[in-house]
Amino acid sequence: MRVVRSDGPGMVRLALHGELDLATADLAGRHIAVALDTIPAGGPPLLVLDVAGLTFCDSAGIDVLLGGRAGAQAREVDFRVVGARGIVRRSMAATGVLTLLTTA
Amino acid sequence: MRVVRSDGPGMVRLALHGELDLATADLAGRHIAVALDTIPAGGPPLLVLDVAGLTFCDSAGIDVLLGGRAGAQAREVDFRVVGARGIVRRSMAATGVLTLLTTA
Amino acid sequence: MSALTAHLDVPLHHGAPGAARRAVVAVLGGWGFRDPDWLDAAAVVVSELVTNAVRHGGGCIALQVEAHDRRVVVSVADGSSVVPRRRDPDDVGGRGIALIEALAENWTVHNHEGGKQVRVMLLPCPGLEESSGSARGGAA
Amino acid sequence: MSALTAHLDVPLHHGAPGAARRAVVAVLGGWGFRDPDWLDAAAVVVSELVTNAVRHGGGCIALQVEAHDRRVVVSVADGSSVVPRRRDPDDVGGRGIALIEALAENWTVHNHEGGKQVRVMLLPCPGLEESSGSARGGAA
Ligand SMILES: Nc1ncnc2c1ncn2[C@@H]1O[C@H](COP(=O)(O)OP(=O)(O)O)[C@@H](O)[C@H]1O
Ligand SMILES: Nc1ncnc2c1ncn2[C@@H]1O[C@H](COP(=O)(O)OP(=O)(O)O)[C@@H](O)[C@H]1O
Repeated sequence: MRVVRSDGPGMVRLALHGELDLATADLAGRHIAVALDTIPAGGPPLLVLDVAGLTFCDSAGIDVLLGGRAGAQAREVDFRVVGARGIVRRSMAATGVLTLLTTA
Repeated sequence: MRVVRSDGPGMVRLALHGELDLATADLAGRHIAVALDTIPAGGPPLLVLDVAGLTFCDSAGIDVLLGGRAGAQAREVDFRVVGARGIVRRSMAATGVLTLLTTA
Repeated sequence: MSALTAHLDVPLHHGAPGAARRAVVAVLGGWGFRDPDWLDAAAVVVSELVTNAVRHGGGCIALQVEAHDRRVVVSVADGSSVVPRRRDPDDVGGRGIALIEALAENWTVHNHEGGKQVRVMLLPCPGLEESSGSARGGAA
Repeated sequence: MSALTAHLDVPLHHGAPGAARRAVVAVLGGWGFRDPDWLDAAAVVVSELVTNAVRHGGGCIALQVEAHDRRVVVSVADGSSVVPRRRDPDDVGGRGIALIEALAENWTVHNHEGGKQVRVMLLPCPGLEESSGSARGGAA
Protein backbone atom coordinates (compact mmCIF):
# COMPACT_ATOMS: atom_id res chain seq x y z
CA MET A 1 0.00 0.00 0.00
CA ARG A 2 1.39 3.33 -1.08
CA VAL A 3 -0.43 6.54 -0.16
CA VAL A 4 0.27 9.78 -2.01
CA ARG A 5 -1.10 12.95 -0.43
CA SER A 6 -1.65 16.22 -2.23
CA ASP A 7 -3.04 19.34 -0.57
CA GLY A 8 -5.05 22.23 -2.03
CA PRO A 9 -7.00 25.11 -0.53
CA GLY A 10 -9.52 23.52 1.85
CA MET A 11 -8.80 20.03 0.58
CA VAL A 12 -6.63 16.94 0.80
CA ARG A 13 -6.45 14.28 -1.87
CA LEU A 14 -5.15 10.85 -0.86
CA ALA A 15 -4.30 8.50 -3.70
CA LEU A 16 -4.19 4.86 -2.55
CA HIS A 17 -2.04 2.42 -4.54
CA GLY A 18 -1.86 -1.35 -4.15
CA GLU A 19 -4.22 -3.68 -2.31
CA LEU A 20 -6.67 -2.62 0.40
CA ASP A 21 -7.39 -5.53 2.74
CA LEU A 22 -6.75 -6.79 6.28
CA ALA A 23 -3.00 -6.20 5.88
CA THR A 24 -3.29 -2.56 4.83
CA ALA A 25 -6.55 -1.40 6.43
CA ASP A 26 -4.89 0.05 9.55
CA LEU A 27 -2.31 1.98 7.59
CA ALA A 28 -4.91 3.42 5.22
CA GLY A 29 -7.17 4.30 8.16
CA ARG A 30 -4.34 6.17 9.88
CA HIS A 31 -3.54 8.16 6.74
CA ILE A 32 -7.21 9.11 6.44
CA ALA A 33 -7.44 10.15 10.11
CA VAL A 34 -4.34 12.31 9.82
CA ALA A 35 -5.64 13.88 6.62
CA LEU A 36 -8.97 14.75 8.26
CA ASP A 37 -7.14 16.47 11.10
CA THR A 38 -4.85 18.50 8.84
CA ILE A 39 -6.97 19.81 5.98
CA PRO A 40 -5.54 23.18 4.89
CA ALA A 41 -7.65 26.32 5.32
CA GLY A 42 -8.92 28.18 2.27
CA GLY A 43 -12.28 26.61 1.45
CA PRO A 44 -15.04 24.31 2.68
CA PRO A 45 -13.10 21.27 3.90
CA LEU A 46 -13.00 18.28 1.56
CA LEU A 47 -11.24 14.91 1.61
CA VAL A 48 -10.97 13.05 -1.69
CA LEU A 49 -9.85 9.40 -1.73
CA ASP A 50 -8.53 8.49 -5.14
CA VAL A 51 -8.71 4.69 -5.45
CA ALA A 52 -7.77 4.44 -9.14
CA GLY A 53 -4.43 2.93 -8.09
CA LEU A 54 -6.03 0.16 -6.01
CA THR A 55 -5.87 -3.27 -7.61
CA PHE A 56 -7.84 -5.04 -4.88
CA CYS A 57 -10.44 -4.20 -2.23
CA ASP A 58 -12.45 -6.61 -0.10
CA SER A 59 -14.89 -5.91 2.76
CA ALA A 60 -12.05 -4.97 5.10
CA GLY A 61 -11.20 -2.28 2.56
CA ILE A 62 -14.81 -1.17 2.22
CA ASP A 63 -14.88 -0.77 6.00
CA VAL A 64 -11.90 1.59 5.77
CA LEU A 65 -13.65 3.73 3.17
CA LEU A 66 -16.83 3.84 5.27
CA GLY A 67 -14.81 4.67 8.37
CA GLY A 68 -13.28 7.56 6.45
CA ARG A 69 -16.72 8.81 5.51
CA ALA A 70 -17.95 8.56 9.10
CA GLY A 71 -14.88 10.40 10.38
CA ALA A 72 -15.40 13.10 7.78
CA GLN A 73 -19.05 13.54 8.73
CA ALA A 74 -18.14 13.84 12.41
CA ARG A 75 -15.73 16.67 11.51
CA GLU A 76 -18.10 18.25 8.98
CA VAL A 77 -15.68 17.52 6.16
CA ASP A 78 -17.03 16.70 2.70
CA PHE A 79 -15.87 13.27 1.57
CA ARG A 80 -15.75 11.54 -1.78
CA VAL A 81 -14.19 8.39 -3.23
CA VAL A 82 -13.12 8.77 -6.87
CA GLY A 83 -11.56 6.55 -9.52
CA ALA A 84 -13.04 3.18 -8.46
CA ARG A 85 -12.76 0.64 -11.26
CA GLY A 86 -12.54 -3.11 -11.80
CA ILE A 87 -12.86 -5.27 -8.71
CA VAL A 88 -12.70 -2.21 -6.42
CA ARG A 89 -15.85 -0.81 -8.00
CA ARG A 90 -17.51 -4.24 -8.00
CA SER A 91 -16.82 -4.73 -4.28
CA MET A 92 -18.29 -1.30 -3.55
CA ALA A 93 -21.35 -2.00 -5.70
CA ALA A 94 -21.87 -5.51 -4.32
CA THR A 95 -21.92 -4.21 -0.75
CA GLY A 96 -24.36 -1.45 -1.71
CA VAL A 97 -22.10 1.49 -0.86
CA LEU A 98 -20.97 2.69 -4.29
CA THR A 99 -23.39 5.62 -4.52
CA LEU A 100 -22.95 6.51 -0.85
CA LEU A 101 -19.18 6.74 -1.18
CA THR A 102 -18.84 8.31 -4.61
CA THR A 103 -21.35 11.16 -4.32
CA ALA A 104 -20.48 14.11 -2.10
CA MET B 1 7.27 -13.40 -23.55
CA ARG B 2 7.75 -10.27 -25.61
CA VAL B 3 10.56 -10.06 -28.15
CA VAL B 4 11.75 -6.71 -29.49
CA ARG B 5 14.01 -6.82 -32.52
CA SER B 6 16.29 -4.02 -33.65
CA ASP B 7 18.55 -4.23 -36.69
CA GLY B 8 21.85 -2.53 -37.43
CA PRO B 9 24.54 -2.95 -40.10
CA GLY B 10 25.53 -6.62 -39.94
CA MET B 11 23.63 -7.23 -36.73
CA VAL B 12 20.35 -8.03 -35.07
CA ARG B 13 19.58 -7.39 -31.43
CA LEU B 14 16.72 -9.35 -29.85
CA ALA B 15 15.53 -8.11 -26.49
CA LEU B 16 13.61 -10.81 -24.58
CA HIS B 17 11.08 -9.71 -21.97
CA GLY B 18 9.18 -11.88 -19.51
CA GLU B 19 9.84 -15.46 -18.46
CA LEU B 20 11.88 -17.96 -20.47
CA ASP B 21 10.76 -21.50 -19.68
CA LEU B 22 8.92 -24.48 -21.20
CA ALA B 23 5.98 -22.26 -22.16
CA THR B 24 8.03 -19.71 -24.10
CA ALA B 25 11.05 -21.70 -25.28
CA ASP B 26 9.60 -22.52 -28.72
CA LEU B 27 8.59 -18.95 -29.41
CA ALA B 28 11.98 -17.58 -28.39
CA GLY B 29 13.74 -20.25 -30.43
CA ARG B 30 11.73 -19.33 -33.52
CA HIS B 31 12.55 -15.63 -33.12
CA ILE B 32 16.23 -16.52 -32.85
CA ALA B 33 16.12 -18.77 -35.93
CA VAL B 34 14.42 -16.07 -38.00
CA ALA B 35 16.91 -13.46 -36.79
CA LEU B 36 19.87 -15.67 -37.77
CA ASP B 37 18.43 -16.05 -41.27
CA THR B 38 17.79 -12.34 -41.78
CA ILE B 39 20.83 -10.50 -40.47
CA PRO B 40 21.28 -7.31 -42.53
CA ALA B 41 24.39 -6.90 -44.64
CA GLY B 42 26.96 -4.25 -43.77
CA GLY B 43 29.40 -5.92 -41.41
CA PRO B 44 30.52 -9.21 -39.89
CA PRO B 45 27.24 -10.85 -38.87
CA LEU B 46 26.33 -10.67 -35.18
CA LEU B 47 23.31 -11.68 -33.13
CA VAL B 48 22.94 -10.11 -29.68
CA LEU B 49 20.38 -11.50 -27.24
CA ASP B 50 19.54 -8.89 -24.64
CA VAL B 51 18.10 -10.73 -21.63
CA ALA B 52 17.92 -7.75 -19.26
CA GLY B 53 14.13 -7.87 -19.54
CA LEU B 54 13.89 -11.51 -18.50
CA THR B 55 12.57 -12.07 -14.98
CA PHE B 56 12.96 -15.85 -15.05
CA CYS B 57 15.05 -18.48 -16.81
CA ASP B 58 15.32 -22.18 -16.01
CA SER B 59 17.17 -24.95 -17.84
CA ALA B 60 14.60 -24.96 -20.65
CA GLY B 61 15.55 -21.31 -21.15
CA ILE B 62 19.28 -22.05 -20.99
CA ASP B 63 18.73 -24.66 -23.71
CA VAL B 64 17.20 -21.96 -25.93
CA LEU B 65 20.21 -19.70 -25.44
CA LEU B 66 22.60 -22.57 -26.18
CA GLY B 67 20.55 -23.53 -29.22
CA GLY B 68 20.88 -19.96 -30.43
CA ARG B 69 24.63 -20.10 -29.99
CA ALA B 70 24.85 -23.42 -31.87
CA GLY B 71 22.71 -22.06 -34.71
CA ALA B 72 24.88 -18.95 -34.90
CA GLN B 73 28.06 -21.01 -35.05
CA ALA B 74 26.62 -23.16 -37.84
CA ARG B 75 25.95 -19.99 -39.85
CA GLU B 76 29.25 -18.34 -38.86
CA VAL B 77 27.40 -15.59 -37.03
CA ASP B 78 28.91 -14.07 -33.91
CA PHE B 79 26.64 -14.53 -30.92
CA ARG B 80 26.48 -12.90 -27.50
CA VAL B 81 24.04 -12.81 -24.60
CA VAL B 82 24.03 -9.48 -22.75
CA GLY B 83 22.24 -8.00 -19.74
CA ALA B 84 21.84 -11.17 -17.65
CA ARG B 85 21.05 -10.34 -14.05
CA GLY B 86 19.35 -11.80 -10.99
CA ILE B 87 18.04 -15.33 -11.34
CA VAL B 88 18.76 -15.34 -15.08
CA ARG B 89 22.46 -14.81 -14.41
CA ARG B 90 22.40 -17.32 -11.54
CA SER B 91 20.83 -20.01 -13.74
CA MET B 92 23.46 -19.39 -16.41
CA ALA B 93 26.28 -19.50 -13.86
CA ALA B 94 24.91 -22.59 -12.07
CA THR B 95 24.79 -24.54 -15.33
CA GLY B 96 28.32 -23.45 -16.20
CA VAL B 97 27.47 -21.57 -19.40
CA LEU B 98 27.71 -17.95 -18.28
CA THR B 99 31.15 -17.30 -19.78
CA LEU B 100 30.39 -19.34 -22.89
CA LEU B 101 27.26 -17.33 -23.65
CA THR B 102 28.38 -13.86 -22.67
CA THR B 103 31.75 -13.69 -24.40
CA ALA B 104 31.83 -13.38 -28.15
CA MET C 1 -8.56 -35.75 -15.01
CA SER C 2 -11.76 -33.86 -14.36
CA ALA C 3 -11.30 -33.24 -10.63
CA LEU C 4 -8.38 -31.15 -9.41
CA THR C 5 -7.63 -30.20 -5.84
CA ALA C 6 -5.25 -27.95 -3.98
CA HIS C 7 -4.74 -27.72 -0.26
CA LEU C 8 -2.84 -25.07 1.66
CA ASP C 9 -2.09 -24.44 5.32
CA VAL C 10 -2.35 -20.74 6.13
CA PRO C 11 -0.68 -19.31 9.26
CA LEU C 12 -2.76 -16.76 11.18
CA HIS C 13 -1.55 -13.25 10.44
CA HIS C 14 -2.81 -10.15 8.75
CA GLY C 15 -0.95 -10.95 5.53
CA ALA C 16 -2.79 -14.29 5.25
CA PRO C 17 -5.68 -13.10 3.04
CA GLY C 18 -3.28 -11.63 0.48
CA ALA C 19 -1.02 -14.67 0.41
CA ALA C 20 -4.01 -17.01 0.14
CA ARG C 21 -5.65 -15.19 -2.75
CA ARG C 22 -2.38 -14.90 -4.68
CA ALA C 23 -1.84 -18.64 -4.30
CA VAL C 24 -5.41 -19.45 -5.32
CA VAL C 25 -5.28 -17.21 -8.38
CA ALA C 26 -2.02 -18.86 -9.47
CA VAL C 27 -3.53 -22.32 -8.93
CA LEU C 28 -6.75 -21.54 -10.80
CA GLY C 29 -4.83 -19.90 -13.64
CA GLY C 30 -2.74 -23.06 -13.93
CA TRP C 31 -5.93 -25.11 -14.09
CA GLY C 32 -7.12 -23.10 -17.08
CA PHE C 33 -9.44 -20.65 -15.34
CA ARG C 34 -8.26 -17.44 -16.95
CA ASP C 35 -11.17 -15.00 -17.09
CA PRO C 36 -9.80 -11.93 -15.27
CA ASP C 37 -13.13 -10.76 -13.79
CA TRP C 38 -13.96 -14.24 -12.58
CA LEU C 39 -10.49 -14.56 -11.00
CA ASP C 40 -11.01 -11.19 -9.31
CA ALA C 41 -14.24 -12.46 -7.76
CA ALA C 42 -12.52 -15.69 -6.67
CA ALA C 43 -9.79 -13.59 -5.04
CA VAL C 44 -12.35 -11.55 -3.08
CA VAL C 45 -14.12 -14.70 -1.88
CA VAL C 46 -10.84 -16.24 -0.69
CA SER C 47 -9.87 -12.98 0.97
CA GLU C 48 -13.18 -12.80 2.85
CA LEU C 49 -13.00 -16.41 4.01
CA VAL C 50 -9.42 -16.09 5.25
CA THR C 51 -10.02 -12.69 6.83
CA ASN C 52 -12.96 -14.12 8.77
CA ALA C 53 -10.93 -17.14 9.82
CA VAL C 54 -8.13 -14.85 11.07
CA ARG C 55 -10.53 -12.51 12.88
CA HIS C 56 -13.17 -14.85 14.21
CA GLY C 57 -11.94 -18.39 13.66
CA GLY C 58 -8.82 -19.11 15.67
CA GLY C 59 -6.66 -22.19 15.36
CA CYS C 60 -5.02 -23.32 12.17
CA ILE C 61 -6.45 -22.26 8.85
CA ALA C 62 -6.61 -24.75 5.99
CA LEU C 63 -7.61 -23.63 2.54
CA GLN C 64 -8.85 -25.98 -0.14
CA VAL C 65 -9.67 -25.44 -3.80
CA GLU C 66 -11.49 -28.05 -5.85
CA ALA C 67 -12.43 -27.95 -9.52
CA HIS C 68 -14.95 -30.41 -10.91
CA ASP C 69 -15.20 -29.59 -14.58
CA ARG C 70 -16.35 -25.97 -14.72
CA ARG C 71 -17.35 -25.71 -11.06
CA VAL C 72 -14.90 -24.45 -8.48
CA VAL C 73 -15.36 -24.69 -4.72
CA VAL C 74 -13.07 -22.83 -2.33
CA SER C 75 -13.19 -23.76 1.35
CA VAL C 76 -11.51 -22.44 4.45
CA ALA C 77 -11.41 -24.43 7.67
CA ASP C 78 -10.62 -22.94 11.06
CA GLY C 79 -10.52 -24.13 14.65
CA SER C 80 -13.73 -22.47 15.86
CA SER C 81 -17.01 -24.32 15.78
CA VAL C 82 -18.96 -21.03 15.69
CA VAL C 83 -21.01 -20.84 12.51
CA PRO C 84 -20.71 -17.54 10.58
CA ARG C 85 -23.91 -15.56 10.28
CA ARG C 86 -24.69 -12.61 8.13
CA ARG C 87 -25.14 -9.66 10.47
CA ASP C 88 -26.44 -6.12 10.02
CA PRO C 89 -23.62 -4.13 8.54
CA ASP C 90 -22.32 -1.06 10.37
CA ASP C 91 -19.34 1.29 9.96
CA VAL C 92 -16.90 -1.30 11.23
CA GLY C 93 -17.98 -4.42 9.39
CA GLY C 94 -20.58 -6.96 8.58
CA ARG C 95 -20.16 -6.92 4.81
CA GLY C 96 -17.96 -9.98 4.29
CA ILE C 97 -20.69 -12.56 3.91
CA ALA C 98 -22.78 -10.14 1.85
CA LEU C 99 -19.85 -9.79 -0.54
CA ILE C 100 -19.44 -13.56 -0.78
CA GLU C 101 -23.15 -13.93 -1.51
CA ALA C 102 -22.98 -11.25 -4.20
CA LEU C 103 -19.95 -12.72 -5.97
CA ALA C 104 -20.51 -16.47 -5.58
CA GLU C 105 -23.23 -19.07 -6.09
CA ASN C 106 -23.74 -20.29 -2.53
CA TRP C 107 -21.97 -21.07 0.74
CA THR C 108 -22.32 -23.83 3.28
CA VAL C 109 -20.76 -24.68 6.65
CA HIS C 110 -19.48 -28.14 7.58
CA ASN C 111 -18.00 -29.72 10.69
CA HIS C 112 -14.26 -30.10 10.37
CA GLU C 113 -11.89 -31.61 12.93
CA GLY C 114 -13.49 -29.92 15.94
CA GLY C 115 -13.86 -26.65 14.08
CA LYS C 116 -15.69 -25.87 10.88
CA GLN C 117 -15.17 -25.47 7.19
CA VAL C 118 -16.90 -22.77 5.18
CA ARG C 119 -17.33 -23.87 1.54
CA VAL C 120 -18.16 -21.43 -1.23
CA MET C 121 -19.20 -22.53 -4.70
CA LEU C 122 -18.09 -19.95 -7.23
CA LEU C 123 -20.11 -18.94 -10.28
CA PRO C 124 -19.19 -20.84 -13.48
CA CYS C 125 -16.09 -19.37 -15.10
CA PRO C 126 -16.93 -17.79 -18.46
CA GLY C 127 -15.04 -18.86 -21.54
CA LEU C 128 -14.28 -22.43 -20.52
CA GLU C 129 -15.31 -25.08 -23.03
CA GLU C 130 -18.09 -27.34 -21.79
CA SER C 131 -15.68 -30.27 -21.59
CA SER C 132 -13.16 -28.42 -19.50
CA GLY C 133 -10.86 -31.39 -19.19
CA SER C 134 -9.48 -30.47 -22.59
CA ALA C 135 -9.74 -26.73 -21.97
CA ARG C 136 -7.67 -27.10 -18.85
CA GLY C 137 -5.21 -29.42 -20.47
CA GLY C 138 -4.54 -26.89 -23.22
CA ALA C 139 -1.67 -24.53 -23.74
CA ALA C 140 -1.13 -21.52 -21.51
CA MET D 1 2.32 -24.82 14.18
CA SER D 2 5.81 -25.66 13.04
CA ALA D 3 4.92 -27.85 10.07
CA LEU D 4 3.03 -26.40 7.16
CA THR D 5 2.02 -28.19 3.99
CA ALA D 6 0.53 -27.34 0.64
CA HIS D 7 -0.59 -29.74 -2.04
CA LEU D 8 -1.51 -28.95 -5.61
CA ASP D 9 -2.66 -30.98 -8.61
CA VAL D 10 -0.99 -29.75 -11.79
CA PRO D 11 -2.48 -30.57 -15.20
CA LEU D 12 0.04 -31.55 -17.88
CA HIS D 13 0.64 -28.64 -20.24
CA HIS D 14 3.45 -26.34 -21.15
CA GLY D 15 2.16 -23.58 -18.87
CA ALA D 16 2.38 -25.92 -15.86
CA PRO D 17 5.91 -24.92 -14.70
CA GLY D 18 4.96 -21.24 -14.61
CA ALA D 19 1.68 -21.80 -12.82
CA ALA D 20 3.34 -24.12 -10.31
CA ARG D 21 6.17 -21.77 -9.42
CA ARG D 22 3.83 -18.79 -9.08
CA ALA D 23 1.65 -20.77 -6.69
CA VAL D 24 4.65 -21.99 -4.69
CA VAL D 25 6.14 -18.51 -4.38
CA ALA D 26 2.78 -17.18 -3.15
CA VAL D 27 2.49 -20.03 -0.65
CA LEU D 28 6.05 -19.64 0.67
CA GLY D 29 5.64 -15.86 0.91
CA GLY D 30 2.52 -16.39 2.98
CA TRP D 31 4.45 -18.73 5.25
CA GLY D 32 6.99 -15.98 5.95
CA PHE D 33 9.72 -17.00 3.51
CA ARG D 34 10.42 -13.62 1.95
CA ASP D 35 14.07 -13.53 0.86
CA PRO D 36 13.83 -12.66 -2.87
CA ASP D 37 16.95 -14.57 -3.97
CA TRP D 38 15.90 -17.64 -2.03
CA LEU D 39 12.40 -17.47 -3.53
CA ASP D 40 13.98 -17.18 -7.00
CA ALA D 41 15.93 -20.37 -6.37
CA ALA D 42 12.79 -22.11 -5.07
CA ALA D 43 10.97 -21.04 -8.25
CA VAL D 44 13.69 -22.52 -10.46
CA VAL D 45 13.63 -25.82 -8.57
CA VAL D 46 9.83 -26.08 -8.90
CA SER D 47 10.06 -25.16 -12.56
CA GLU D 48 12.66 -27.88 -13.21
CA LEU D 49 10.68 -30.54 -11.36
CA VAL D 50 7.42 -29.73 -13.13
CA THR D 51 9.11 -29.37 -16.54
CA ASN D 52 10.65 -32.82 -16.11
CA ALA D 53 7.33 -34.29 -15.01
CA VAL D 54 5.63 -32.80 -18.10
CA ARG D 55 8.38 -33.93 -20.46
CA HIS D 56 9.38 -37.30 -19.06
CA GLY D 57 6.86 -38.18 -16.35
CA GLY D 58 3.43 -38.70 -17.79
CA GLY D 59 0.23 -39.14 -15.82
CA CYS D 60 -1.02 -36.70 -13.22
CA ILE D 61 1.40 -34.33 -11.57
CA ALA D 62 1.04 -33.58 -7.86
CA LEU D 63 3.13 -30.89 -6.25
CA GLN D 64 3.75 -30.70 -2.54
CA VAL D 65 5.45 -28.09 -0.39
CA GLU D 66 6.36 -28.72 3.22
CA ALA D 67 7.98 -26.38 5.72
CA HIS D 68 9.40 -27.74 8.93
CA ASP D 69 10.74 -24.73 10.79
CA ARG D 70 13.36 -23.24 8.47
CA ARG D 71 13.56 -26.22 6.12
CA VAL D 72 11.45 -26.39 3.02
CA VAL D 73 10.97 -29.47 0.86
CA VAL D 74 9.28 -29.27 -2.55
CA SER D 75 8.20 -32.52 -4.21
CA VAL D 76 6.67 -33.37 -7.53
CA ALA D 77 5.06 -36.74 -8.18
CA ASP D 78 4.29 -38.10 -11.60
CA GLY D 79 2.94 -41.32 -13.09
CA SER D 80 6.22 -42.73 -14.42
CA SER D 81 8.32 -45.05 -12.30
CA VAL D 82 11.48 -44.12 -14.25
CA VAL D 83 14.01 -42.57 -11.90
CA PRO D 84 15.57 -39.30 -13.15
CA ARG D 85 19.31 -39.44 -13.74
CA ARG D 86 21.73 -36.65 -14.32
CA ARG D 87 22.91 -37.01 -17.89
CA ASP D 88 25.67 -35.43 -19.95
CA PRO D 89 24.38 -32.05 -21.05
CA ASP D 90 24.18 -31.23 -24.76
CA ASP D 91 22.70 -28.41 -26.83
CA VAL D 92 19.16 -29.64 -26.27
CA GLY D 93 19.12 -30.38 -22.58
CA GLY D 94 20.49 -32.23 -19.64
CA ARG D 95 20.91 -29.27 -17.31
CA GLY D 96 17.75 -29.52 -15.20
CA ILE D 97 19.11 -31.79 -12.50
CA ALA D 98 22.41 -29.91 -12.49
CA LEU D 99 20.50 -26.71 -11.81
CA ILE D 100 18.55 -28.33 -8.97
CA GLU D 101 21.80 -29.59 -7.46
CA ALA D 102 23.38 -26.13 -7.72
CA LEU D 103 20.45 -24.29 -6.13
CA ALA D 104 19.23 -26.79 -3.52
CA GLU D 105 20.59 -28.95 -0.73
CA ASN D 106 19.77 -32.42 -2.03
CA TRP D 107 17.20 -34.46 -3.94
CA THR D 108 15.77 -37.92 -3.48
CA VAL D 109 13.34 -40.15 -5.36
CA HIS D 110 10.53 -42.12 -3.68
CA ASN D 111 7.90 -44.56 -4.84
CA HIS D 112 4.51 -42.89 -5.15
CA GLU D 113 1.25 -44.55 -6.20
CA GLY D 114 2.76 -46.57 -9.02
CA GLY D 115 4.89 -43.65 -10.17
CA LYS D 116 7.52 -41.69 -8.29
CA GLN D 117 7.97 -38.55 -6.30
CA VAL D 118 11.10 -36.41 -6.62
CA ARG D 119 11.74 -34.51 -3.39
CA VAL D 120 14.12 -31.55 -3.20
CA MET D 121 15.27 -30.03 0.07
CA LEU D 122 15.94 -26.34 -0.42
CA LEU D 123 18.78 -24.45 1.23
CA PRO D 124 17.82 -22.70 4.49
CA CYS D 125 16.07 -19.40 3.82
CA PRO D 126 18.20 -16.46 5.00
CA GLY D 127 16.71 -13.92 7.39
CA LEU D 128 14.29 -16.21 9.18
CA GLU D 129 14.56 -16.20 12.94
CA GLU D 130 15.74 -19.51 14.39
CA SER D 131 12.33 -20.15 15.91
CA SER D 132 10.51 -19.66 12.68
CA GLY D 133 7.12 -20.35 14.22
CA SER D 134 7.11 -16.76 15.38
CA ALA D 135 8.81 -15.45 12.26
CA ARG D 136 6.14 -17.01 10.11
CA GLY D 137 3.33 -15.94 12.40
CA GLY D 138 4.42 -12.29 12.11
CA ALA D 139 3.05 -9.45 10.07
CA ALA D 140 3.33 -9.34 6.30
N1 LIG E 1 -14.72 -18.06 10.45
C1 LIG E 1 -15.64 -17.59 11.33
N2 LIG E 1 -15.70 -18.12 12.57
C2 LIG E 1 -16.60 -17.66 13.47
N3 LIG E 1 -17.45 -16.67 13.20
C3 LIG E 1 -17.43 -16.10 11.99
C4 LIG E 1 -16.54 -16.53 10.99
N4 LIG E 1 -16.76 -15.78 9.86
C5 LIG E 1 -17.74 -14.93 10.16
N5 LIG E 1 -18.16 -15.10 11.44
C6 LIG E 1 -19.24 -14.37 12.13
O1 LIG E 1 -20.12 -13.87 11.15
C7 LIG E 1 -20.21 -12.45 11.27
C8 LIG E 1 -20.41 -11.81 9.91
O2 LIG E 1 -19.24 -11.95 9.12
P1 LIG E 1 -18.91 -10.87 7.98
O3 LIG E 1 -20.14 -10.64 7.16
O4 LIG E 1 -17.69 -11.32 7.27
O5 LIG E 1 -18.65 -9.51 8.76
P2 LIG E 1 -17.47 -9.07 9.76
O6 LIG E 1 -16.42 -10.14 9.79
O7 LIG E 1 -16.99 -7.78 9.16
O8 LIG E 1 -18.14 -8.87 11.10
C9 LIG E 1 -18.94 -12.03 11.97
O9 LIG E 1 -19.11 -10.78 12.67
C10 LIG E 1 -18.71 -13.18 12.91
O10 LIG E 1 -19.46 -13.05 14.08
N1 LIG F 1 10.11 -36.86 -13.92
C1 LIG F 1 10.92 -37.66 -14.66
N2 LIG F 1 10.51 -38.89 -15.06
C2 LIG F 1 11.30 -39.69 -15.80
N3 LIG F 1 12.56 -39.36 -16.16
C3 LIG F 1 13.04 -38.16 -15.79
C4 LIG F 1 12.27 -37.25 -15.02
N4 LIG F 1 13.01 -36.14 -14.80
C5 LIG F 1 14.19 -36.35 -15.40
N5 LIG F 1 14.22 -37.56 -16.02
C6 LIG F 1 15.35 -38.14 -16.78
O1 LIG F 1 16.54 -37.54 -16.33
C7 LIG F 1 17.22 -36.92 -17.42
C8 LIG F 1 17.96 -35.67 -16.97
O2 LIG F 1 17.03 -34.65 -16.60
P1 LIG F 1 17.44 -33.13 -16.73
O3 LIG F 1 18.77 -32.93 -16.09
O4 LIG F 1 16.31 -32.31 -16.19
O5 LIG F 1 17.63 -32.88 -18.29
P2 LIG F 1 16.60 -32.86 -19.50
O6 LIG F 1 15.21 -32.98 -18.95
O7 LIG F 1 16.85 -31.54 -20.16
O8 LIG F 1 16.98 -34.03 -20.36
C9 LIG F 1 16.15 -36.68 -18.48
O9 LIG F 1 16.68 -36.60 -19.77
C10 LIG F 1 15.22 -37.86 -18.27
O10 LIG F 1 15.72 -38.99 -18.95
